[in-house]
Amino acid sequence: MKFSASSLFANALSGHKKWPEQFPNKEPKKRYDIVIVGAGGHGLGAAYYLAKKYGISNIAVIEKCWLGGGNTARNTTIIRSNYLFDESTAIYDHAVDLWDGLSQELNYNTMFSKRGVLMLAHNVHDVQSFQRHVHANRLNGVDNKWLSPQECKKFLPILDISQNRHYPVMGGALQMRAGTARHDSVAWGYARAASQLGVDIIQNCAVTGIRRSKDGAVKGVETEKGFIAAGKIGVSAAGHSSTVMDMAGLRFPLESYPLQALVSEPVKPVLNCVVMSNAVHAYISQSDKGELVIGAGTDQYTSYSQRGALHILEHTLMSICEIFPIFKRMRMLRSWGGIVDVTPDRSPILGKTPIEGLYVNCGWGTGGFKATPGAADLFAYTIAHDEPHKINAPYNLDRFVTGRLIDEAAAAAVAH
Amino acid sequence: MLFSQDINISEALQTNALSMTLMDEKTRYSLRIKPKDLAAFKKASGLKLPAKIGQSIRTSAHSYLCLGPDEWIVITANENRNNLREIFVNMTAKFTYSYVDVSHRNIGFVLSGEQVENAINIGCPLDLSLDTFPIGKVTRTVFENAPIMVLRTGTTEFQLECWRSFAPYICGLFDRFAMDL
Amino acid sequence: MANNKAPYRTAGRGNDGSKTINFTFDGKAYQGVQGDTLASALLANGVHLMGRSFKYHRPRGVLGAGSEEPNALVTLDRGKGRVTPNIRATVLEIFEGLVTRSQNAWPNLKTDIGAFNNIFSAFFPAGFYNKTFMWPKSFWDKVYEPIIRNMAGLGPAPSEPDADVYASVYGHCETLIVGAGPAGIAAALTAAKSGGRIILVDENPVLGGSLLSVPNDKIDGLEISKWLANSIRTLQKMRNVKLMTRTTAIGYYHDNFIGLAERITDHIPNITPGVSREKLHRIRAGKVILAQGAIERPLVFNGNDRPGVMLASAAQTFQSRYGVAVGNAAILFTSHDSGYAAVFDLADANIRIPIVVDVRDEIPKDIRAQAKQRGIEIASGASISKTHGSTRINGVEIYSPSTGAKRKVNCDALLMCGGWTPSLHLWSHSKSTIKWDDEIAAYVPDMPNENAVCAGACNGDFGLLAALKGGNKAAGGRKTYKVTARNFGAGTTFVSLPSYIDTSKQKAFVDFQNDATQKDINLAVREGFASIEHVKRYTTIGMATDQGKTSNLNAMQIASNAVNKTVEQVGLTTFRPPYTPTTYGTFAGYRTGDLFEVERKTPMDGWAQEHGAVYEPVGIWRRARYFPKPGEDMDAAVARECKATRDSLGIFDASTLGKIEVVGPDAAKFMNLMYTNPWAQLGEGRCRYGLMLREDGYIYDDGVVGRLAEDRFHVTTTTGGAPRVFRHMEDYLQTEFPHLDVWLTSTTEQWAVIALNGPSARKLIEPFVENIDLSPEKFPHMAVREGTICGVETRLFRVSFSGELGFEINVPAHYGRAVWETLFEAGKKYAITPYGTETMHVLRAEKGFIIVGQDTDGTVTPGDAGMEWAVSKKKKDFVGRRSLKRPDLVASGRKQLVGLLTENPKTVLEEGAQIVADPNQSIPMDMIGHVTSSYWSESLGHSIAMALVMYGFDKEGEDIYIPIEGNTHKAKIVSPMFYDPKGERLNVV
Amino acid sequence: MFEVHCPYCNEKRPEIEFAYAGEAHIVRETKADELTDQEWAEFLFYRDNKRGDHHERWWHQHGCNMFFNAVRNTLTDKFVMTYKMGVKRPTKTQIKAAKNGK
Repeated sequence: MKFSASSLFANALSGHKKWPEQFPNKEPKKRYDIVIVGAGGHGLGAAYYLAKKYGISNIAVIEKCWLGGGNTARNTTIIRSNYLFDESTAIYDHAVDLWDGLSQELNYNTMFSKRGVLMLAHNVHDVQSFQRHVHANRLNGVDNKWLSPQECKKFLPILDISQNRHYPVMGGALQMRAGTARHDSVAWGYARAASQLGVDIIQNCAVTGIRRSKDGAVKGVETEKGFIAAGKIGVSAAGHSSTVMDMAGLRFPLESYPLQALVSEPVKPVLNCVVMSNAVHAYISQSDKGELVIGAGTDQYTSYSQRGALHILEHTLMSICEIFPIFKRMRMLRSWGGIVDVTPDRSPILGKTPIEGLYVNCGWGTGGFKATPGAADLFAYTIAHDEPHKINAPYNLDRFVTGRLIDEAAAAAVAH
Repeated sequence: MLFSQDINISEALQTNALSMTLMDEKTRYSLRIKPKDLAAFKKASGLKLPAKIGQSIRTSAHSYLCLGPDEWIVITANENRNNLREIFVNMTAKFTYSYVDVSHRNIGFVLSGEQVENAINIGCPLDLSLDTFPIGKVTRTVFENAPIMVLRTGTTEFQLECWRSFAPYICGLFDRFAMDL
Repeated sequence: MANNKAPYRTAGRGNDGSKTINFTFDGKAYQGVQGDTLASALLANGVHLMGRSFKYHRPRGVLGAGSEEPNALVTLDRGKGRVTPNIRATVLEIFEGLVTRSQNAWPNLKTDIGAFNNIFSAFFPAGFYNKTFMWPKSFWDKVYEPIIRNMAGLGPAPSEPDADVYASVYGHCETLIVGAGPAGIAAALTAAKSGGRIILVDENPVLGGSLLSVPNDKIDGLEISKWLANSIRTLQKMRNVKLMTRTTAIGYYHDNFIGLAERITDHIPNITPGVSREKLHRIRAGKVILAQGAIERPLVFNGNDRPGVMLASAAQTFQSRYGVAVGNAAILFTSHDSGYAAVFDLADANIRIPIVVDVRDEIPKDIRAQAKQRGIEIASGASISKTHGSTRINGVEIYSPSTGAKRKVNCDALLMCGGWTPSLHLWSHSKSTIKWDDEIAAYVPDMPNENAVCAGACNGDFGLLAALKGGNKAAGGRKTYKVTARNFGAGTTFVSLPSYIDTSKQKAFVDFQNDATQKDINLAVREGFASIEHVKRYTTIGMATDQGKTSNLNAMQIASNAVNKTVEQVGLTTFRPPYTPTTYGTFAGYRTGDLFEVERKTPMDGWAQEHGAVYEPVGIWRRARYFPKPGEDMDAAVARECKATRDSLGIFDASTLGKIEVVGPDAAKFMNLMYTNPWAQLGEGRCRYGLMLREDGYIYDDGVVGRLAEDRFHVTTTTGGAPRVFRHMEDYLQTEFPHLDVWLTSTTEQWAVIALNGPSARKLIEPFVENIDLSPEKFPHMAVREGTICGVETRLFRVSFSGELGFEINVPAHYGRAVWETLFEAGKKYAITPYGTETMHVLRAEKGFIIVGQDTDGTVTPGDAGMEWAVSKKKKDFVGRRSLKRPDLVASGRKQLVGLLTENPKTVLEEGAQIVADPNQSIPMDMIGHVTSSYWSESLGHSIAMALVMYGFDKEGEDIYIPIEGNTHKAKIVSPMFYDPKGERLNVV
Repeated sequence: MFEVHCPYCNEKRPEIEFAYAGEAHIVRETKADELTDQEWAEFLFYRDNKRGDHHERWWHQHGCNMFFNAVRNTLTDKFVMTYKMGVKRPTKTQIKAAKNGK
């Protein structure tokens, strides 16, 4: 059933009893053309684009828990593409292009809200670094504008721009086409659209092994529900990517860290954009429900426990209070932890692996959500063509050997 | 030349519940000696270096604080400075070791009063009860965002040292604590 | 019976009826008594309508009597900077002059326009927003989302900086007991005897928990109130016991680390300025006893949300503890024996109980007898199919499924009891496991992950005796208690209560605040959201400010019924900290404002401030950026400072540079491994510029290194880099090179560093220096000597970061300012000029010296920076050496550091501006580099810039373009050595 | 904030005194010239990222200043054992023994 005003109206009159399942939970078939491991936004999206663009619908998306329950469900939903390097801009801006229209494409409102992302500069080095971004973005055709402190204040009236503070606002970079989306809806929308195209979504079915033929190519996956044969396997397992690659005998340049996020109680609208501050280590937005959504820093050690530490929350909230003293009286309602997989250059690995038929999309660190449609589309391309698209070609494993890293963080090196 | 630590301790920190005083100019040396050489070094130098991390020894002349497996701080009054340095220079021929003058790196405080444990615990996560942190125990640790060194000198008295630029922050935290008393 | 003005006031155990408190709600004045919450005080005045729900704006009254409350949320106004939204009326202690307002209603609570949502609620079922607002596309940004956002939120957002301050502290104990009800108190009494440190915390203002709400029966022969008072007195007397009220255990973290949020001033009428409002206690406990009790479960039926409908236990608490009758005629709707205890108490307080509706067919005999004794009618095997009333319930429709009979009974309160849910929040935070208990139809603790144990109701052990015994046992005791109290009894769970009305037409609320109903859950399941986490997210159940304390278990049971699975198969959503909403201020504690972060200042910082310095933050240091004279802007000040330095003499505070003393016989070997340069041949008393790489081959840090003795190096680092360089060195020394006899000591703060630059530098210091021969022959450029200056010992470096004759005078930090002032006074005859980091940057750029982190970032190799000369070709190993040979690091086309001269000499390029070869290319343009440093050079009379450009070294003399918005600048690639390329000025005599 | 047993101080100390220093027992080849680019990349960047018992380094930065090794379970975050730098990588048997309290 297509979602529309009239279908909603008709269903309202009939007690909402006729809505079909959005994404039937299937039992696995014996064999698929392609198995995607991990039913987050990236994995479901890849299945959708494979079916939609390449007509391959004999696909299973296999999920250890419930679909959309990993980092898709745990992030702070920020979307932006104002990166420095051409490679980064290309991949994230491709995603933003797809975000813009995704609701219509999927017939599912993903609530992409272009309310702007404002990155605050608090010292001379920030100013230099952000202006470098602004210039590079402009020449790459990505919107990102430098604002003076007064312009920042005009855009975001609750900002305190007095200069006698420990971290004065010395300006900001504003990307207006950036913003947030409703994270759950992205997973559900892709799941529904992929299901409608014949993709099987198999939840509560952990992958326990990757079976390979004598010549080394993949044959399929071992799962809790038995062996599932597949000609190609795409791994899109976020924090658990190392574990899955290990099943194929591959060691990877990845480490998985705990990352926490939190929301406040809902209050009336007060924050009209996403605000990020690297110097103070804070990022914050307000959801359509009225909750302040805040991302915390990672814990220092690797972990799969999804249990972050109290002192990380303390630091995060004192940082928020430093930027927005008016929020000191706000109350934290809920905090939770996720697992982020991080590469040495904090850019993703999206492409082929040394094993024939095995493809990987991992290492997004804290940037995975914003890339969802772009990464999914490029992953589908790579699996379908058995070679990367030119946008994701630089995001190969080989870069760690050659040294051709895409290191945004290093480029923003802290100075002097 | 004018010696200035550039620190003011507020009146709020001069009560019976919590009193904070600034230590005057001291000589401090950081010593690094291989554990296997310790006994011989002590004998040759006459310095009373404790062997175990966390221990301190106070003699009439010096305070000896063991901070790491091969690391000590010796604190002494300025009048002993030259004698101490002479000992170090003399030991150079006999031992492979390191001594570095860190006299001005640190600012020292004496904190005392019935609230002293609570005061330090506003920023320091260590258990400072007498059982786990007896008199004479010393350690580096943290005080919120500042690295510090804590030495217990009495039931309700501690010596606290930090790098000089961290001192105003630490005093500020104690100041805020005093307002809650 | 003190307060005659409040019509529903009776005698309560937990308040002081003799003291009247005046307060307002929505502008209207009321009176309560000391000990009241806002909820109990309003109820005493007959006010049930306290709030509006989130989505449909339905009128709501209190559901509970404690922190689980989802409905009665108000805004507390304590003046400017002290307006707090979303306060639960059931935990807000009233005080004289309290001002409160309802929220999420307009124009007022009684007549709320937003309630039209309720009328059209059929069009806004769970998840409706996924299905609509998509057409036309442009309407989302312009129309739909703004409307949705305008309806967001409950209470008002803060608009003023918080007027309060907060505190934080660490603490330790052997036993932490959470919850001071019967189990917690029994545990504390027992544990206290062990002698270890005991902390007993409770979120309420008074200790006692359920003991305050139940009838005054007897424990060990004493009335409960007396037993409680005695117990508290005993605990108060014990030095090892700390009792904490108004303190919520908010989260349970690794290794028995518990966060406690203490509310200190919220109940006090007059706040002393400077006293903390709330305090975060970060407690490390040896053992944790969780005695958090249980929360009564509402029943899910049509119309279960009208004001006046509440949990039976809440009515009992209002009656016994607060002395407030929740109505004149209260009906009980129950599926559990414990509900009877509440109505019996109410009946005993002369409240009329028109009827008890019990869903069960079988009701225990003793309960029937007790009801009969009180003249209470019981309708068993019956249900409530409707409730009547608008802003207050005025009757119910009782439905008998066996006969189909319906009858209306009037009432002004409806109590509901659907069994009990043990509070497993903290237990679950600790990653301890839970298991389903069919008998009580709830989850109970299973395997601990920390040294923790649950006691009493939160362990599934209900009733007073079980709680006391459980608490005692948890603390290692074996005591038995004699208790005369009603049996707690048992109950049944009804997932779907009998009704003749189609469920799709019912308004049977599961999550009251978020207006999520039974039919929403069914819809979610129908649409394929089978996992309980999906149901939660789709319906938003459990995501309101109460975090599902009263709704999660009902939701899970309804969902499991809908998908035809056991509740265990459906699972439970994860409990997330904090237990109740906690202010950001509490988490920040003392660390706000000036105490947010350390601001490191140099010994000469005060002098700079007195001389009008403008500062900039560098790392966590603050450094003087420039010293403007009256009327000067930064450009003018910097031009003057540069000129003065080149003309005669500038003085600069370089104290923030990191310093590490590297000592030991293997010091040179170690330096050889850590830096790219060769160190073995560096003579004593000589200096060298050192370049440090990461293992991946990129530039990490740099600085001048002086060799003081064969076995002693004085290493300097960048200001921000000092901590990471120290760690980097210690890491390699301890992990990779432990065989080397060398030790590292940080001496950053031991030395104040005064940099003197300019032709007059030597002349200035000569009179003050002893034991050092300053003649150019004896003390050449790049040399270091130890001696005294102004009578203070010094490490005197002859180095220059400006291209002028320069000295860096290291003196013990606490003499820094005095030496500086002495030199400054004496320097007046040379027109000595203080300068800051900005001038320092210009002077070095004129010489083509790099700043690590500005002209290089983490992607630049020594080769890229034109510093191959600093990389030893002979050394077999140093950190980063192998990586420099990686294919991409030796590939052509890397960006290389060059100088730029703009076509228009007056144009100062923007740092960070991008460089292109073809200015006419359309966007996206091919960027070949960027400007790293750019300044006006007063000495040269034109602008200068440094840039990283692809093939830069080969392009010297070529033109490149810098497109700035609306303008494109042309520049020529040149050597970055702009000023005095031969370095003659270093040797001014 | 968990507690870490420092094998030098021989005490449990709060996590914030320590800095995590990455996976342990990654040997830095002194004759790095003989390694292929791939081998060097594996030394630099490739990690076990173990789910379960993980060998890792910690630095008691705000304590005794020593680096040491640890086995920590990354599923529970619980330390199994810590040991001084230079001590051999513990065997599975030793790890098991440590889990059972020696």
